[in-house]
Amino acid sequence: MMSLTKVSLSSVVRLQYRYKLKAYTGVFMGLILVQVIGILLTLVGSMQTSFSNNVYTVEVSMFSPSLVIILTIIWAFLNAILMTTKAYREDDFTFVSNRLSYNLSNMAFLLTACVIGAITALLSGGIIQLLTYITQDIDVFLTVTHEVSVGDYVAGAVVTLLYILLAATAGYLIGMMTQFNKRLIILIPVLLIGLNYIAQHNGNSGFVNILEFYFMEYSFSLFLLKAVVTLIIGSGLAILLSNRLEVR
Amino acid sequence: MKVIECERLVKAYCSMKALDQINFSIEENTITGLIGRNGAGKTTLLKIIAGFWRGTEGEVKVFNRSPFNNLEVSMNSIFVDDMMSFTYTLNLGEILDEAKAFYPNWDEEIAFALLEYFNFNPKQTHQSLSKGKRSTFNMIVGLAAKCPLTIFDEPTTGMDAAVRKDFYRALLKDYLIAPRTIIISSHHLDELEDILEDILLVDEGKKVLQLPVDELKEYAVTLSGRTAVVMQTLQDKEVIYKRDVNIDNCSVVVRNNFSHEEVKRLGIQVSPVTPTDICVYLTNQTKGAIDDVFNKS
Amino acid sequence: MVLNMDSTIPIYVQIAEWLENEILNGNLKIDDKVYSQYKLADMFTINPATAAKGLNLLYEEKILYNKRGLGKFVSHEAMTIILEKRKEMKLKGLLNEAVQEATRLQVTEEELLEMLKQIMKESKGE
Amino acid sequence: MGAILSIILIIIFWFIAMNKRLTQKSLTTKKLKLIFIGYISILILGTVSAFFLPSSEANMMEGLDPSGDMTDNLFMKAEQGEFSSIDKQRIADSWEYSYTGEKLTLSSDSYEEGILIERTDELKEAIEVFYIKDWQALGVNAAYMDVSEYTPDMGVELISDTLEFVSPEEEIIIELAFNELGFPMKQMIGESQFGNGYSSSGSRFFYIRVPEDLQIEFSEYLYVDYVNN
Repeated sequence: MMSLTKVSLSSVVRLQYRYKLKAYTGVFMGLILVQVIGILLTLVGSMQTSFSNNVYTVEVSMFSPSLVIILTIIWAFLNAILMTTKAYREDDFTFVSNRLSYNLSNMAFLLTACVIGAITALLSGGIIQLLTYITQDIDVFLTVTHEVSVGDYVAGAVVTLLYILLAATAGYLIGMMTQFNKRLIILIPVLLIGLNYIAQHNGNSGFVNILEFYFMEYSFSLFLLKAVVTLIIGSGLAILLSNRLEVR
Repeated sequence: MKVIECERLVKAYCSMKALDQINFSIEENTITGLIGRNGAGKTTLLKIIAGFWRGTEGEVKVFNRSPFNNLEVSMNSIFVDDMMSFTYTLNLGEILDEAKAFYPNWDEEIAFALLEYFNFNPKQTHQSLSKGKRSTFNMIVGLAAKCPLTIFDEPTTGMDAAVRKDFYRALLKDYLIAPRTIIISSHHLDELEDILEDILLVDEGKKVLQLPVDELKEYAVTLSGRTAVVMQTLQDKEVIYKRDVNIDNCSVVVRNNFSHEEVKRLGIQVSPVTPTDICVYLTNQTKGAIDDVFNKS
Repeated sequence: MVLNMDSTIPIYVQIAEWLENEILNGNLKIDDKVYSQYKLADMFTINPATAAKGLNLLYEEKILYNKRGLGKFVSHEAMTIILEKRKEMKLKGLLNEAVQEATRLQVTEEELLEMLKQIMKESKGE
Repeated sequence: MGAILSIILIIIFWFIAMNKRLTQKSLTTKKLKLIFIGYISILILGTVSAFFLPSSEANMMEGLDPSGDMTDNLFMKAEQGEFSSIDKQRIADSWEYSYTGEKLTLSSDSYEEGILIERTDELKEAIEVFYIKDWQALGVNAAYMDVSEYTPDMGVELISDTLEFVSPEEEIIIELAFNELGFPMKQMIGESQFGNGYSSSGSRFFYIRVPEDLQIEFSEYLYVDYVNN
């Protein structure tokens, strides 16, 4: 008889990960689209402050990759949700897979996508500057360099990646929950809005608290700790949920 | 050695039971036809065996393991149906290359030879294929994977008669080269029966019978003749189905477990029943025929 | 030869008959190795288990004998057994029909035997 | 902005939701690879070329409290007679005219800011005019940037007995572009994410030194003050 093939989880995860890189090209197309939209929006609607007297007006337009980063975060969130949907799952289970390998390869893929998303989002600053220079009638370019050290740049890049990863994890978890029970699609937003309302009613600031938990954390190491713990809890929950999921 | 063992397997959706206490086992290196009407629970059963779905109650063992969420079962089995989903971004040739990476027994030579034989362009995408072509491609993947457990769920959907014939031939040839356990669910039992070893007939989530095809061919006979005479002989026989009963003549399908000589002597004609017909009769829910619907009015 | 798949005769019986014909034709001689179940399966596009059943049928009738690990071979008595069997089956079948027809036509046993003797005499006389 | 963003978001969501269907026809892995490599190289090219773009260091103002009162205002200082203590860098321009007339008329079409006149016995038959320009702060989120070096200077012309303050042109728009860091970077260097577009100005004025006995005339539109000696 044909002998049963022994199989290691890691090799299957590796295969699936490789397959996903080839298969989910739409994810990267979406990334490019989202970032191009972000870059164009930044050029059109950059934030301005101005000073004016009747002799002259000084206008300072601010260009930053922030909008691109925000859109990339949203992209990561939506893509993570999409990856949990039936259509993507069916693709995965065509070949060898179990729930754990499916999740691990998904996460490895999302991590890759997020790293690429973070790098491109950060790089978009340069192209924004260049396009501003070409398309807009700017007298002087101003930059700030001396205040930011290389270490700050690296920390900022890591934080950017962590924000994107947090969004992806949130999306993945929410997606898994809704796959598990369709009713959650309605239930989750209702619950969140309800909780927020109650929190605000009781004098708390509701969601702002959650946002402040991350966005107002100025210490890199503390932020890292908060983010990593959130990521582990989120992905662990997603794996636990999907382990009972029926596929195909 | 038994490759699949099911014991009192139940799959329930709310109050509906897709599988109801089904018991059976499938021997290694056999080709089994899973036969049943639409909605009999064939797909449910196969998906549980493949490890995609979990049973509600009872026990399934594939290669002595519980298949749900089992990587080893997944690696050693392949489930082919017309819903098989491949990525849009790879063409057929690239999909076969990917499959090669996943399945250790993958037969690249056969895969590409079949691809050529069935006039596929390796540069095509799976999505651009017609329904029949898609089924043919899925079949190629199923065959070339050479998994110890190969499951075909309605593999011939959309295929024309010539391709179906080629498929059965290819399946058998491949089975002879690399014997493995194959389960095929199909509506075309008559085309398929020769390459099958066993038949597993299910109805309403229950096993009706599991027999070698040859035995199924001799499972029942039709007795036809004058109604009064035939009715007389039915007393000690197991009636499966009554057909064309009118005042003068009738034909009745009965279990073939008696000597034909004595009924022949009464002038009753004894004729065999094809496995396809037996399956239809055994799973007839209304215990009547479609004619009855029209006869009433 | 192509098997008659729609026939009422089970496939494995048809396989056995085909092999018998091969022996009768002299295509398979005494002590020749007969086709394996896999070869037969390939030739007729049937399940090897069915083919094996056909071979077994012949083995049980001692038309074939087994050599351990080598397969099945045509036995010395194969020809005789096949001829005996065919005679038995064919003649008996024809006679059976004759008897049934006689009953239907209300021909008595004596009359029927008389007819048989007459026919045999005529055929010998020629 | 919020409305635009939400519309864009809907479009993005729609796209991503459809994108499995969109990509099924044309985009193979190979094509995508090319597109992606193209995109990344454009980004890298942009980043590299951005280094070579002419740019100036922004003059960030540390510790500026725009709401506080400006006691160290240069105008006030000068008004108190402490002109000599003013940083020479703050004097954007200066002119010297010899002048023998007894009466000087100040005039301007557009100048609306302060003019300080110091009568001094140090000067005989001469006038000194200084244009003093302090910082010009624009709020960039929570930080303040001094843009005074880009604002135009005023000019002065002496025609017979009239001192004319001239602005370069009627209305000048100075467009500055400020390259900011992405918000996660700023979070890590401890800057607040949420600022406003407050602008605040230091002082800008003409300081005119004239002989003690010179008679000065000016229209009521001009804001003229004398130094307290």
